Amino acid sequence: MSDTLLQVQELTKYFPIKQGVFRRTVGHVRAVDGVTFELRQGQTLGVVGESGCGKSTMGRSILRLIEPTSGVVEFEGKNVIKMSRGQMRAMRREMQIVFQDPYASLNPRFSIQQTLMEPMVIHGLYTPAERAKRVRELLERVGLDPDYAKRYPHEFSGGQRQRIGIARALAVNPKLIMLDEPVAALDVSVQSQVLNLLEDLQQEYNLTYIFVAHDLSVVRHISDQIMVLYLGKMAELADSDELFHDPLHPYTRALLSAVPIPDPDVKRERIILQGDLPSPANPPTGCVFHTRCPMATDVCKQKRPEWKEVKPNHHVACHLY
Amino acid sequence: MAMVHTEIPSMPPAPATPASTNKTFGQRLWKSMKDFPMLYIGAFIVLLMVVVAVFAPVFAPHNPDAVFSQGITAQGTPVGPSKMFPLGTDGNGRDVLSRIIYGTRVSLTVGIVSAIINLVVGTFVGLLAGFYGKWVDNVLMRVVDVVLAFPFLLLAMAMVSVLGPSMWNILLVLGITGWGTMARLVRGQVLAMREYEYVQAERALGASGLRIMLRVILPNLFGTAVVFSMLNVGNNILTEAALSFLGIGIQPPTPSWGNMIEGAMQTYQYAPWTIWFPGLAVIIAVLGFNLLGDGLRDILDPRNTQH
Amino acid sequence: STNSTTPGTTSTSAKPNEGGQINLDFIQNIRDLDPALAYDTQSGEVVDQLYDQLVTWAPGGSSKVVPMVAKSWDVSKDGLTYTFHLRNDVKFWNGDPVTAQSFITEFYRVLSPNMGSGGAGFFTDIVGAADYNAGKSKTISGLSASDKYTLVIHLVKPEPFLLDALTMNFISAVDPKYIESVGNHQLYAKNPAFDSTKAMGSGPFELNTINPNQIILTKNPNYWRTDSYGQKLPYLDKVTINISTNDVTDTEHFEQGQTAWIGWNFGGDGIPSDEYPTFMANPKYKAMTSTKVMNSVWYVGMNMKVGPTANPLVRQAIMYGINKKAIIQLMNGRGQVANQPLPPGVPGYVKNLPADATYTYNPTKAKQLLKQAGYSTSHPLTIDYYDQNSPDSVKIDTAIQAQLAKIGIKLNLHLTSWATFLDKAESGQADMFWLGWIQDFPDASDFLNTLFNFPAEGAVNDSTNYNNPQVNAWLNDAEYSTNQAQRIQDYEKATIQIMKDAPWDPMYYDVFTSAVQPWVHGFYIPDVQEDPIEWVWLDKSHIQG
Amino acid sequence: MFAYIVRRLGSTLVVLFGITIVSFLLIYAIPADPARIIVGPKAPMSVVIAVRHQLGLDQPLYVQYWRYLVGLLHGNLGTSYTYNLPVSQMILQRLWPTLELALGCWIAELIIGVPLGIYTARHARKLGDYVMSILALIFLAMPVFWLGLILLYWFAFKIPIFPLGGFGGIQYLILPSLTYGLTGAAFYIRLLKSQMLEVLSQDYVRTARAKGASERRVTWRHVLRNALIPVVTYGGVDFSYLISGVVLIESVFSWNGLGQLAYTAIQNLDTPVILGTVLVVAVAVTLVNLIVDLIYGVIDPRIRYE
Amino acid sequence: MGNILEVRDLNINFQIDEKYYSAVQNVSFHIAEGETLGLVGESGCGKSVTSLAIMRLLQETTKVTGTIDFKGQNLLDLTEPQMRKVRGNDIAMIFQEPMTSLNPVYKIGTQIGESLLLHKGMTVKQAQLKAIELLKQVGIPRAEQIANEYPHQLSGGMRQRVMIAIAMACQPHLLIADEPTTALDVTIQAQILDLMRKLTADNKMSTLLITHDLGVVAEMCDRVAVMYAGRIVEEGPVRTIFHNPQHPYTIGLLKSLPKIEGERTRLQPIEGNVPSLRNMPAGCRFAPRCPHAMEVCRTEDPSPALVEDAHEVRCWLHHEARSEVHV
Ligand SMILES: Nc1ncnc2c1ncn2[C@@H]1O[C@H](COP(=O)(O)OP(=O)(O)OP(=O)(O)O)[C@@H](O)[C@H]1O
Ligand SMILES: Nc1ncnc2c1ncn2[C@@H]1O[C@H](COP(=O)(O)OP(=O)(O)OP(=O)(O)O)[C@@H](O)[C@H]1O
Ligand SMILES: [Mg+2]
Ligand SMILES: [Mg+2]
Ligand code: NI
Repeated sequence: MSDTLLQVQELTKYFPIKQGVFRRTVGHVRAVDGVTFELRQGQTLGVVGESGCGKSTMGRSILRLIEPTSGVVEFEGKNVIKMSRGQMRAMRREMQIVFQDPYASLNPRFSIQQTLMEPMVIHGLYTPAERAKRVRELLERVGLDPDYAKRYPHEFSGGQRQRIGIARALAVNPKLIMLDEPVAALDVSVQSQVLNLLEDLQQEYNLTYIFVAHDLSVVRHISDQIMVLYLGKMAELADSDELFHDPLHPYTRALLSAVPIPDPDVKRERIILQGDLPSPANPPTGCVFHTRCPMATDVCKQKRPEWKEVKPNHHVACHLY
Repeated sequence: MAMVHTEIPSMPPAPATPASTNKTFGQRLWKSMKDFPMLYIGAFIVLLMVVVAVFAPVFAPHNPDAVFSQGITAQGTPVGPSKMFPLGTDGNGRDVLSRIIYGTRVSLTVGIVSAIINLVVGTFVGLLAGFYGKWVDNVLMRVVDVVLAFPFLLLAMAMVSVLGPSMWNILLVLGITGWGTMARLVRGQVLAMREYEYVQAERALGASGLRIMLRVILPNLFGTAVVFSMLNVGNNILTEAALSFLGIGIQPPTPSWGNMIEGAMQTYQYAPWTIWFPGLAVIIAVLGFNLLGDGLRDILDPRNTQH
Repeated sequence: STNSTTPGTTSTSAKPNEGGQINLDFIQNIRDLDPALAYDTQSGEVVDQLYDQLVTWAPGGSSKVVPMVAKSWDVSKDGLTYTFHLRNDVKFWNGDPVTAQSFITEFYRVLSPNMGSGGAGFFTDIVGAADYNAGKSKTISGLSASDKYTLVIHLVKPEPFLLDALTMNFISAVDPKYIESVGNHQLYAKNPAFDSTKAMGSGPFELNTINPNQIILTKNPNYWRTDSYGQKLPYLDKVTINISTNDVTDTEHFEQGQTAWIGWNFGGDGIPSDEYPTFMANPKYKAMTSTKVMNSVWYVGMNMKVGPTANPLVRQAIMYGINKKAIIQLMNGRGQVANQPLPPGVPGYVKNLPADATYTYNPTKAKQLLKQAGYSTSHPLTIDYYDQNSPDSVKIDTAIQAQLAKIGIKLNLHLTSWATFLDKAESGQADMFWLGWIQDFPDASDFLNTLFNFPAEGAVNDSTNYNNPQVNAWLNDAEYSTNQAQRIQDYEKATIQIMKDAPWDPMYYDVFTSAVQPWVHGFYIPDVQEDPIEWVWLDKSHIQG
Repeated sequence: MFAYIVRRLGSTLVVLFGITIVSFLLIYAIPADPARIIVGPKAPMSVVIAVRHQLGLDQPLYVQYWRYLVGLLHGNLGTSYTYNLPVSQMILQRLWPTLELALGCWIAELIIGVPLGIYTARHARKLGDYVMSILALIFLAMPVFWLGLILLYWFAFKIPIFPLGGFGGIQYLILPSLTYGLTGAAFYIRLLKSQMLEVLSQDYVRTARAKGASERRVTWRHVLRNALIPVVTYGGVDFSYLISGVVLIESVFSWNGLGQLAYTAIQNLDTPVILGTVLVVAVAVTLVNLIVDLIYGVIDPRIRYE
Repeated sequence: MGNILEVRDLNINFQIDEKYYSAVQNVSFHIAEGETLGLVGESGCGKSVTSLAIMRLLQETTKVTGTIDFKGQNLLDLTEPQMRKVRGNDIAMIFQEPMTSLNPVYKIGTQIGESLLLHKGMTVKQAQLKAIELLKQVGIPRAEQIANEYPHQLSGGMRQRVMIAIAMACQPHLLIADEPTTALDVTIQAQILDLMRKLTADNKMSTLLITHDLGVVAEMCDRVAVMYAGRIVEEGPVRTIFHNPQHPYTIGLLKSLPKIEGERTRLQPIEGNVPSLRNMPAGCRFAPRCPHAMEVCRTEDPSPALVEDAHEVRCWLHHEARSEVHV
């Protein structure tokens, strides 16, 4: 499609495991393994999966905050992975990130004004006077009092801090924002405030989001497309409504059924998975899910399932299809 | 003693800037004094010493180097405390009080300047090692290992006998031997800090490594640096005294508490004041800096400040 | 010739008791038990107990050479040939006899170019010794044994102080067989025979134990020497030497009665200066002490070639500017004001120096001289002053510094380790320095020829670069003359001239103080630096207790 | 674990190599001549030159260093210039006294520090805590040799309870150990106190209380073991520091250990001895650190050596 | 059914700088035998503090008043040794953080066995065997082996199972679970909730389940108490609370949740933030964020009002609607 903003192919990140006298690499943590997707401008891709399945690593690899092991990340047709340092630094104006922990993601020594000016200073945008003006604009935009600019992060609540983090990402007018569990640390009532803000900003600036979370209801709420990761591999990728309506992968199904629903009258059949997530350093053979899959057959133990488009725009990696 | 061991909690990302309350400055000071009495006692001692050092000529009753014929008995022994010599004289017939007062200058200078050298070198090495990692880290940390494994006093002794014992050489020795711990501390913190989300955020904004180091990481090392340095000043004062005791300290006739104790080794049997008073001066000074360092550590520890 | 006060204990003429043991503290580790290498006070003290020499000093603290292993000797008229007749009843501890060869072996060892013996310099006038020492020949033709118990030494030039030199430990009787048996360790090429912890001598005591903390000597039951009562030496059964470097506690040990005496085992001062005043203030302890002016001199050296001291006016100003009495007072009075390089105990000492060779404390005159030399408050004089960094010398250095500051001279003190200091001084680069000279034997040549003869052959002790051809001539004459009166005249002339030229400001002659427990007898302060342990005996009560 | 030890030993070698280079350069820089020191001030120049040649001191620095290194690889630390003994023998003779002294000091620190650390933690912010902490700080500020002299003067001379220094039985060890124990305990008190307070606020302590464990049981079983972990680390650093640091009280208490050996060697420019002691102390320090790290693994099951 | 626990007028005040701050104010609730009471509310509203007060595990300087009747005895009157007999024996507790709630230096078996040693007078051996049995009960495979492992060798889910085993060890009558699944993934959460349901049913235990996940409450609880800023604002049977919430805060909370089913609509957040302990608003603590706030809300504190059977609300809106004020 012509308005494809981001195309990721076979993105892989292995963390080496070093052991022995000479610290030789004896294996790898396969944190992200062959992630492929396409994202159009103005869309939101939700990424879900259990803790440790590689969501953050994927997001950071796309932004090259972590150097990926292999793969292609094309942003507006240019391969980000191949860029030089200088090019990359300029590129960062286009792609921004918002972090999970609103307490750790703001430099405690920078005032809000400094925090928000920092991106402008780095990229040499605007005159100093304009910058101050822009800080006020940004604060207003994310729903904070512009007079707060002189304050320091510890004087704000979690929700307010998360707004500041979002404002910082917006400061350079990016096209893509990677949101790494932006509401996970927030209370329910505040979480919805931030989600609404994100939706409004997306509309206003035609932003593209990659939204990482493990709260399925939140992901469903905000995403156009959802990717389910399991042990660094893609299990399923589909449009949001489609995925919730007709989950194909047994893992997706289990995941969906496990979410407690805030209604005492809704009783659903629950698929309870046995055991824990296997270690990504030593993933099971064949289909990585077969150890916990209620429908596993012999082939699942041996063969890695292919990535199939079972329905239009609905991909899955499972031998059942 | 010349110990380089200073345990310092790694400072958490959030500094403990006391939340602005409606109290007046005086009220807050009083409360803070009640919460951290040690800190203020330490600060008072240090301040007092600085004043004494700066205005030494005003406080000292005599020229510290002057040899008084009344200052020595016919048997060649020092004279005890008297009106003229409030703390007695030393083995050369010089006024102990005046020498202690002037010694403050030396001890403070040695303590502080060498602590600053430790701080700068340690921070620099730790920062580079922690931030760049890989082989830079490897090489620098091996150097730190050498510095830390090197028997410090022997090194100091060897260096001073090479260079001759002058104040600047003592400074140099203390400066180049004492930074290992600081480098390790800083490296550890930088390693942790590198992963902090706000540092990652800075990278995501496209900041260069240098900018991240200087603008983001460095200021956050401040707490560690201050605490380490305060305790280190105390350590270095003790080390200077130790080197003097071993006969390789500050060059006479310049008085330092260390070389006063060394001189007193000759006389303390029959003139105990010659060893008591410089010893007490060292204790008070080191105590002051330790209290200050400990207090700062407490006050910088967010667990101790509620807001 | 000494003004030693008679030690109260030696005057008792009672017959010595045999047996008993004593403890001594040493304030330093001993370096080496090899007589060829033992040149420091501490090592000498022990080596002296283990080995015998050809001749020795008469007991009681005199400077008279008396027979030891050599029962007699003849000197040829020209003073070039010495024939020693050795006793035939002297045996090593292992029973081997002491013969002329025992000494020849030792001469070879001392003079060996591989040995690095500090004693080599005293014996290079033996025929062939210089070549051997330089590695140019394999034998020393001047040494021979005409029979088993007769040793003959031929000299190139007459050496009037040869007998004095032979009293030193260097030429001790060593057992060639033993050396061979323990030899060839090749631990260290410089010493092919011993390592520093082994010994095989014929001396009064045998080596029992040696480690860094302790040395234990036990009586050699077969020792050949006897006292005037015909009683066999030594009297003591055992001597335990504890090495403990803190002299304060060592003195306290003595005060607690645990050690027998404080003597040379405490180094050059005897009673350590940190305890001296309290010690002397207590009548009980004061009664145990005796003192003696030593044949040694402490001085401020002033460089004749390098730095501002090259100007004679500056040197003289310094000499008028230093108050020697005040400095001795700082040393608790343990010194006698010096006015010339030679101590009063050495022949050649000038009793009445002429006025132009005498400098008394006179700051006014000093200032005047400085002004004459072109220095003033606007053009102050700064001199680099070197010394080793030891507590006592620092005290003196600072005192000198303070005194000279009064007449407008600023001293920059450079106090370093002994090694560093020596290097600076010996290379003749120190403008001004503090140093002492302690005799090897009471002969003026040991002072004047070594310290002022330029260029004294191979020696490096003329640290002031003093070079006066006239003085050189007198000194060379005196060194090899057999005419004792002539020699003394030469030395006196040289001394006066040296004082006129003022390369030194002689400060004081050491007064040595020792302290001995009342139950210890037979102890005296000898001229040379070893305590006479073999003459020591104890009260009966102490032998049993 | 094995690989870990091997790797640690490997890095120790690198460190030791670094130390030999530094020491060698330093000693070479000393403007004095060991040969002259060996033969004494009265020997003629020819003897000095001969000795200099004997010792290879007239060779260029890198040749000397290379020779030293080759000797070292053969386990040969050389021979002392002044004492004419194999350096290894001299060091061996003095290694135990120094280790004994260091150990004595260390144990004294622990005996004083650990109980007081527990006491102050249990009585935090009460009078006992304040008094102990202040006392500890005052002792910490004392120059150790100064305290040593004063203790020696009072408890060995004025009131002769202990011997006046020297090396021997346990009674010789008490005063020097006490000297270090008093000055060094403060670190343990502070560290243990802060660690115990820290552990007291941990979730698992709450778990223990929720099980109905008594305050005593909580302190001794749950808190102390965890709080001791960093104390062990510090203890290791401290002990290895003591090995080289006791030189200060070795001279006060006339203790013929490595420190004294090095001190006199430096005065005498006895290069092989200086290098030897520096190396041995460095080896001891790194070994102690390694041992501590291994002990660490015993008391803290979370540590794995990779 | 009798009430196993009855909390009345619980007030908890923390001492900070010699001043007292009220973290929990006039909280009353009860748990019947075999019942599960859900305590929900935002972070910092006082849920954990309430549970710790029941266990009497708050530090000494904290002022706790009111009554906590457990099986008819006021726990606040017990001496410390008496209370110790209750802890872990009659009342057990599970905490939020499975990662840090186990002592890192002791083996799993030892830690489970500890309460058995303390309360059941077992020998170490017996306790060990019982621990293995308990591990099997909480569904841990290879129980014998795991009993000999250390906490760091287990995953989060396993550790939480171990915590449950510890809690179950003495078969307590009341289990207090403070956010037992918050730190876990949904699939693991499902496992743990399943296990807890099974165990409480088997042992006829009463449970105080603290959480901020309304989904968990809906699934697990019989009755719910909603807390806001140190007060219980609404309490009632679970169905009533979800289908007929009366307090504006409860209503807002439910509306602000994104849904996993049904239509995706814009969320309706509660504006503003939770007040902090030091700046509690006067009157109704929710007033500053309440869309219906009236004058009286800002000055006076509403008392609980019974809106229907067993459904209490603490809101001025309901005082006007109904005149009978429940005391
Ligand atoms: N720097 C690293 N070195 C080695 N392994 C790593 C590193 N960073 C992440 N991993 C591993 O990679 C895997 C994926 O981690 P990642 O942080 O991407 O997970 P996540 O899905 O974001 O989890 P969470 O929901 O907990 O944030 C994990 O097993 C993690 O242990
Ligand atoms: N020891 C304490 N000292 C002072 N204040 C405390 C203490 N413990 C808790 N508080 C305060 O009491 C209030 C209630 O805390 P509590 O831990 O009960 O919240 P919570 O509802 O459990 O929150 P969460 O969902 O985050 O666990 C908070 O404002 C908290 O800051
Ligand atoms: Mg993540
Ligand atoms: Mg809680
Ligand atoms: Ni005489």
